[in-house]
Amino acid sequence: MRLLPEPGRAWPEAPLLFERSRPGRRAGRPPRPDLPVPELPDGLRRARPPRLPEVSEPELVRHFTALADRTFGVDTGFYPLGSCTMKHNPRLHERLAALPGFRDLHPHQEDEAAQGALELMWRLQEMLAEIAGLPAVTLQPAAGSQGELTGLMLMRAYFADRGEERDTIVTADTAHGTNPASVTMAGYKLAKAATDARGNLDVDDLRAKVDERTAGLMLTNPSTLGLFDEGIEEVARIFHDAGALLYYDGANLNAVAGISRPGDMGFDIVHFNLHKTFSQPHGGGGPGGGPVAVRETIEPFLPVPRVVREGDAFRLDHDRPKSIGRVRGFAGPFGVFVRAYAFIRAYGPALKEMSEAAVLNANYLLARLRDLYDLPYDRLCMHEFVLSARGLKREHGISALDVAKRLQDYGIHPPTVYFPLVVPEALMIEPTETEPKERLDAFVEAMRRIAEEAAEAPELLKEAPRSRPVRRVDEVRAAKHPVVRYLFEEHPALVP
Amino acid sequence: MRLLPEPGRAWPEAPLLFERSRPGRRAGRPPRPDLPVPELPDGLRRARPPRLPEVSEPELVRHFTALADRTFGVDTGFYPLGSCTMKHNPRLHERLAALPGFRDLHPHQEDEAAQGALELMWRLQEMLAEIAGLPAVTLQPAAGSQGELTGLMLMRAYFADRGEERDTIVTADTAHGTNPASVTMAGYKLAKAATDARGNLDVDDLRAKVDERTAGLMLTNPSTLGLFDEGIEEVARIFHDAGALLYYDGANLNAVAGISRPGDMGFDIVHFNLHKTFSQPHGGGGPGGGPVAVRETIEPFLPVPRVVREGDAFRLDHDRPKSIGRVRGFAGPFGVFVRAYAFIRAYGPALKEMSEAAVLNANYLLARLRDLYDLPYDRLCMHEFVLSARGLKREHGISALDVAKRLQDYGIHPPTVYFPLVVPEALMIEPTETEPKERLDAFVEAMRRIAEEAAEAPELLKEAPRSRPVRRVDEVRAAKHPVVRYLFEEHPALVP
Amino acid sequence: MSGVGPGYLSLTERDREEMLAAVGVSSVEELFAQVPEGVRLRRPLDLPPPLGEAELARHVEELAARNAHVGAELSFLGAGMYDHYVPALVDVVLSRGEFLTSYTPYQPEMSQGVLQAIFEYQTVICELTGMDVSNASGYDGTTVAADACYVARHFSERRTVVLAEALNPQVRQVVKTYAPGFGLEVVEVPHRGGTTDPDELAAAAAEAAAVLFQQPNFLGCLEPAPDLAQAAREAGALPIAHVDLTTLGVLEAPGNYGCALAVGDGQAAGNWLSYGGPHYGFLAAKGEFIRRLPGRIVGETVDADGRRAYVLTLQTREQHIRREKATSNITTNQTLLALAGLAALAWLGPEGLREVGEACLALAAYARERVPLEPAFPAPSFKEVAFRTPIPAREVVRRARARGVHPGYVLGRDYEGMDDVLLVALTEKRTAEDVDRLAEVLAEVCR
Amino acid sequence: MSGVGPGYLSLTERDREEMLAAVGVSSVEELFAQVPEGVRLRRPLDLPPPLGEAELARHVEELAARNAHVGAELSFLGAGMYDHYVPALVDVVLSRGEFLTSYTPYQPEMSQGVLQAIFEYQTVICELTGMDVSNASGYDGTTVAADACYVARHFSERRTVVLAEALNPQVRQVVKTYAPGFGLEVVEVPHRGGTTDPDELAAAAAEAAAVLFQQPNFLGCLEPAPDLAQAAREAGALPIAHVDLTTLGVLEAPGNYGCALAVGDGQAAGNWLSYGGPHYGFLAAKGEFIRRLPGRIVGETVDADGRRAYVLTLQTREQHIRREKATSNITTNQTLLALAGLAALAWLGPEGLREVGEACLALAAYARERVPLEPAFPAPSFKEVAFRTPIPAREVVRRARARGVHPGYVLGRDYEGMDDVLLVALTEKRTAEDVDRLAEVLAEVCR
Ligand SMILES: Cc1ncc(COP(=O)(O)O)c(C=O)c1O
Ligand SMILES: Cc1ncc(COP(=O)(O)O)c(C=O)c1O
Repeated sequence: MRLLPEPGRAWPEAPLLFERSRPGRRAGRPPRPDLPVPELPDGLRRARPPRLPEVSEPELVRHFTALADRTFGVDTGFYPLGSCTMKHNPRLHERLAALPGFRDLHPHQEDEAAQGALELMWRLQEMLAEIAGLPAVTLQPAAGSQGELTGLMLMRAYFADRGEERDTIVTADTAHGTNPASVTMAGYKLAKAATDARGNLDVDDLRAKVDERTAGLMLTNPSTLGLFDEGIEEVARIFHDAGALLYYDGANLNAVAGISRPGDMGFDIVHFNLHKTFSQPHGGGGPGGGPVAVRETIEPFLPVPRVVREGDAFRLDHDRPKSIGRVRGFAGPFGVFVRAYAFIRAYGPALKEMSEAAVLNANYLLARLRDLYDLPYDRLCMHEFVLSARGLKREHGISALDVAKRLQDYGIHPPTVYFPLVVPEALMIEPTETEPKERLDAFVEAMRRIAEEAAEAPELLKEAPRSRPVRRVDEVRAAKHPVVRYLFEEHPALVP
Repeated sequence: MRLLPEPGRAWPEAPLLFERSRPGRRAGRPPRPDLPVPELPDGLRRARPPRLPEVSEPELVRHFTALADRTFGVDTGFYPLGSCTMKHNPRLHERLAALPGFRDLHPHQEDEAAQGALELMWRLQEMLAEIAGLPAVTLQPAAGSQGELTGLMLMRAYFADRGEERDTIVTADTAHGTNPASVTMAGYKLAKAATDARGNLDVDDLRAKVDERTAGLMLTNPSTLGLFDEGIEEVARIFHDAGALLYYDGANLNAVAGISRPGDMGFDIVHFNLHKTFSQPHGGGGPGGGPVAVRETIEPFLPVPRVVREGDAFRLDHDRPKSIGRVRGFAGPFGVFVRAYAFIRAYGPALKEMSEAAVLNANYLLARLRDLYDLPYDRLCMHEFVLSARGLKREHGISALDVAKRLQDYGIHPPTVYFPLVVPEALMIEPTETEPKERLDAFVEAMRRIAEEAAEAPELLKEAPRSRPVRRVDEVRAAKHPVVRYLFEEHPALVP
Repeated sequence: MSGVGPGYLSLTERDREEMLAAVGVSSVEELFAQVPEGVRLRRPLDLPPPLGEAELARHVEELAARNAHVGAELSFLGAGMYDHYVPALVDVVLSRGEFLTSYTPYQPEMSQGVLQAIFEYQTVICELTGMDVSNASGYDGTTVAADACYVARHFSERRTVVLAEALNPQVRQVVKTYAPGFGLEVVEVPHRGGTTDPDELAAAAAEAAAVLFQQPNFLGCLEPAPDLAQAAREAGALPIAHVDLTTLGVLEAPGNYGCALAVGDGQAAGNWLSYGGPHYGFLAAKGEFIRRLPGRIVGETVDADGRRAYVLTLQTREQHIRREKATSNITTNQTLLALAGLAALAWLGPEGLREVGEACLALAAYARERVPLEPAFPAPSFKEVAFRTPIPAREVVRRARARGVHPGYVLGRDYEGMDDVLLVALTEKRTAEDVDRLAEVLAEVCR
Repeated sequence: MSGVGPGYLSLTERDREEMLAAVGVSSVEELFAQVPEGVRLRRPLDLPPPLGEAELARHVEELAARNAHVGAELSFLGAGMYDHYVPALVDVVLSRGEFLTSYTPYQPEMSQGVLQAIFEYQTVICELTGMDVSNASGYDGTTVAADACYVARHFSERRTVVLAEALNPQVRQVVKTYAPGFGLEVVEVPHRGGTTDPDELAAAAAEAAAVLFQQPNFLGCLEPAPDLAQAAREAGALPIAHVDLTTLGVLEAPGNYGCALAVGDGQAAGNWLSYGGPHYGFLAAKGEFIRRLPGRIVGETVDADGRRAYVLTLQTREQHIRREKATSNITTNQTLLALAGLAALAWLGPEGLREVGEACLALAAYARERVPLEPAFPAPSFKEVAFRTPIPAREVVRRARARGVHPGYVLGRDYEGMDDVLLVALTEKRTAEDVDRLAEVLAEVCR
């Protein structure tokens, strides 16, 4: 292992924990009760101990500190990763989720001894119902995609209960990958609906695809293009007239909280992404929360257990004969609920200002960037928008990826790239409501300079990034010869 | 304000909070009781509001995160800052100090409602007494230097009580600056004792300086040279024979815990540095803790309040007629006590291993570096040792400061330089017990390369550091034209 | 925009005016013109009034204070979630803003730290389970079981999965919820006196794509796991073990007795109880399954300078590339909790993990001996013991809690005829004295 | 070295052998040969046995649980330490390992972050107090008062300092402890019905180097501070104000009514109560005193490339350079706590700080009106009100605490003839309902 960096390099190498390991080192000393340890039945005892790292506590702290330093978060700077709503995460939430009354509460604790937790969940359900414009909420799903799956299972149960046979789900060609993936996992067939020139669903195309075999539509609104579907009322009519249901992918709810409610748009089932709209920190990939809100007609099918109120008491109700069953352990990711609850209580009815600021920030960026990059759909946007590097590609051979990598050199996390698929060389930009104008202006300035560099010094973009711990990473090699765990003796050396 | 860094630079600029400020922005919204606010008497109302920064919470979090990133701590890497004992700070301690029963405990709470806190302090006193080899302890002093001052006040009270007039304190020429400074603040005259060729106190010189006007000696043992005074017994005899007292500066206690106790060495008064030996995090400059242990004869003079035990109960005793009085608010920095208490309980009698490891680490470095740099006192060392860059200076014009700055480029915090004063071009190196061998080896390697660079490419050293957010800082200009606060409109621009 | 929102918002009146001007509209209202009148909410949201941070903290603290947490009573609750010690090192991971506020590392150069940590996590999971590949985490111990069935489903023509009845009831429920969508049928094999009979399992597995069993099982018993795995294999079904990471310093790794996949809930290793989540589910498999695995996988590669680097790999498995053909729909996972698990397991190391396991074994054996009740099952325990109670177990819980002791989980919640069975969990945080206290209280309340 | 020490140590047996070999000794014992036999400890330290992290946590949690903290009762304790709200932003400062584990920034290039934060702290203190220069912090509100006297001592031939009796008793005690060493005599001026009389102060100040008074004072009263400062100045003594940062969004800054120095305890602004510490003491002064100030001062300068940089400056004042001629012996200070203060004050901003002050004013006025007891002093309150109790105040406290309310501080602890005076503190964390509850309980217990 090498602990001595190249002199003058701001980013010293970070050896793997296993490379920091030395036989006989240790950090933790668990309690050792002064009691005999019984023998285990034959064949159950582990033959060889697992090769966990053997590292002292000081070096463990340094290791994780070094890894954190090599990670860029919202706390580090601007992170306009489209569709992910990378907003500020209030620190208060970490304090609250860590209160012993929550953090150390066993999920099997008797209901009467967990009233505070149950009340928090019940209140959160009520608030989410009001925001969705739908009466019943389950908090159980672990993330948006599980919310989708839950929603589709609810559709199946609903139609089965009515004795209807429907096997197809319609999604938009702009849909997030989780939508079609969920459709398959739920055992449904997929039909794709086209997007029209204004970025709305193509209503004629849609009509052709909806019939008595259609179980429902999955739609994000505003769409992944950051555009509100102006024909949403007609869309809803088409499906409802065919006896089908509408599912609202809530990933973009940050645009419309308090402004337009999915239930009022005609959706029957809605999922929320608590880690997006309601500020659960993204944690390098998770955790999340994907509560689902539904109409009365669908309420009987919601997963068990349900959090219910009886007078001043709250309890978990497992006795729901028509329920689709359980989709996750216990009543859901409670720690996430504490944060979402606190977030909504901090705004109250002013939650609308969150969406207004998010939409204003996005439109400001759009207005200042529209002349520098291609704009496939020339409209005001909602909380995010999609530009294209098509022009740079054509004229200078500079791709959306090159732009993204160069942005890193300007200390900015790149937007989402190459999504949605309907836009070539897509740059999907979502600033969120918590960014100050100066950050937006700095981003515009960076994007402007990059457009200039593309013309005048394209190699700067091709060779970017230069300011990060590593330069551009070889993804092809990673997939061709997968090394997905440390190989001990056979592992390639840190510095060849 | 500039939020956009030079592209490709790993260290973006960090504007001042005041430069991030925008009129009307705010983070916190305190509670506003629905009650009338009374008028204030004339002239008491603030005429102009203070120009505190106006910044939203997201930007405040980013600001402090950016400042943390520009700060090197023990968690970042090796920090052999001599005399400061920069050891690992167990994270558990932060958890414990933050327990509501401690963190939210009001210092005026009635004793019977603070028994847990009082018991912790009483137990800590007992443990420190055992480690010092002296019976009575006050926890009140806020840091080592206040411990020194307290010790000197105790001497004055002690002699006054005996009707003796003594006005001089002897310190070693190797003494830390706080020693002579404390002597003056306590109203004593200063006498300096010389160090002999082996790095011990020069006993003959000492004899000449001790008489009936001598109140006492202040000594660090091991000394700031990292050497244990081999003549300590004789030294103690000299002072005690003259009726004077011995004060032990405990900053270097990390070398001898469980091995040799100041009380057994003949010291009458001892201070501890809880932030050094007992792992209170140094916090960028503080807080610290400087408890003082004394002999029975001096106990009556200790500061009030004292933490005392009565049967199974504990209380604060303010009624001590002979006490020198109070040196700090309340009973001392309680949060520091929680950490020190936890640290000692984690070792128990094995505390000796802490010092053994500290001394072994230091001697290992000394053995591997002695041929690369000058070694003024050729002996085994204790927990630290002092090298000299005298040779590099003579041969290549490279100073201890140049070595220090170049070490930064190797990702290592420089040792203490130019102290102790008796060693020219001093490099004072203290690895502490928590460093693994690999870190020590990396340091040796860096020091070796630097010695080579001094000969082959001195400019690398002269121009160091290159890997930090700033290059070498102009201290002269800072002192010549002091800018010690933000000047608002008149403040020099971040980027001229 | 009145600006009454909390200090999370950063726009001043002046900012807003400048920005609206740049957009070329005169009000924020105009930006929403694209939202049809018919679907606009024309009233304020009916939500409680805003709370400043101090009031919010006080309100939520009051809610938290109304829960009896494991520090507030002497608790022996387990049954899937365990009160193991969470080392303070975990705080370093959970409190670093960079880990907290970053997301899925789509841009590897921006996220080398998280990527490397996940790679280390994958390695630790592989080592503990005896597998070749692990994903970056699933939602929890229930959903990873369903994921594993989905893997098996694509590996075999068979259309049933077998679940041991002694497998965690919540896991079985979730598998049953998912199975229809996968086109799978679920068959359950009853336990016999607390453990699963290999022959019975073999018979049921004859037509099955996979077999799921748990070690140690939900009833607190050690299964003859190697025999169960062999029975499944011989029946042509993939053996899938549901395991507890904290036992694997002592118990043999599923991969070493022939399991194809290993899954489980990581809570016991480094996560707080948190009333059931968020935690991490882990899923590991033998190499042959790598291209069928659900979720993120991090691989090691090099950068343009040949420097070691990490990156999300084999993404053609995933929804954002493969869409309806993906191996799963998962995207947001449980990375932060998985990293907490990595920290906790690295803090323990091989020695510490063995010591935790042995502490549980010793305490469970001691409880069997001290508690004045009949063990419900003969098979040896690991960290849980089921006891028969002379009065309904629910009543035992009620009375014991009144004495400050939560004696455990009532198995009758999930199993027919077990209303008089109490499942007592022992972690290394409990002491012999704690067990003595439990025995004392149970003696009192069972009179 | 048996290796039983905690996991903070990093040397393995093998490391030790290699290292001893490199040193050229055969045992660790040999390294200590320089320690004379006569002073060696030849037995193990008599300390309780080592505790692993889990046991240690449990033990210390038990100690913490035996204290009635301000969340455990409705508390109106103040008298120098106040239960103001500590924003969660402060956690970012206190939990960042780089701030936590770095030390005095002797090497500016390694510590630009801490240096800049201190520079920002100095600016905030100067703004609030109306001064030109602030140090990087002192130990607490008591020692900075002594430091201020030391500054005055070097500025004047005079050899006495005058302390208002209404100044915090602990502050007066510490000044008295330090004064002899400084060669200063202490004179005290009694309060008159809760406040200090300017003429009396002027008379006492005639021979004094400095005058210290507190605003708002320890008795909860607003002093005629500008008149006191003027009285001191006219008597040729330096006026030094002891102030509370949380009041300075509303109250005039001492520097704006002629004070030479301003000092105080920063706890109320961003530090937890923590049973008395660690907190930060602040000390600020007019420009003319800059070269006499004690402690660290950070200055702005440039680096070799002309880039803005920060550095410890004017170090010739300090002990490590000036030794016995230093302006103070302080080195380790309270930086981390001062940075917490910076975070809390930046979080509030000018508006928030004013709102905090106004909340205190409003609640104090409301308490005066609601509490069924006589205010002890006529002068207006800021955030504390002293009430006369019909029975000994100690007894009132005892009875009220039995009802879950801590009604305040017994002034008889420090002042003759005030055994029946209760000092009630109101911070913005208390509500009108809380005051109603206090009034109700006091009515009950004072019967
Ligand atoms: C539009 C859209 N739909 C669905 C999802 C899936 O949500 P989650 O990541 O919470 O599973 C996402 C986020 O990744 C998304 O952006
Ligand atoms: C030898 C020595 N004595 C005294 C002190 C002063 O201790 P403190 O910094 O805790 O005031 C120090 C530390 O700076 C020191 O190294």
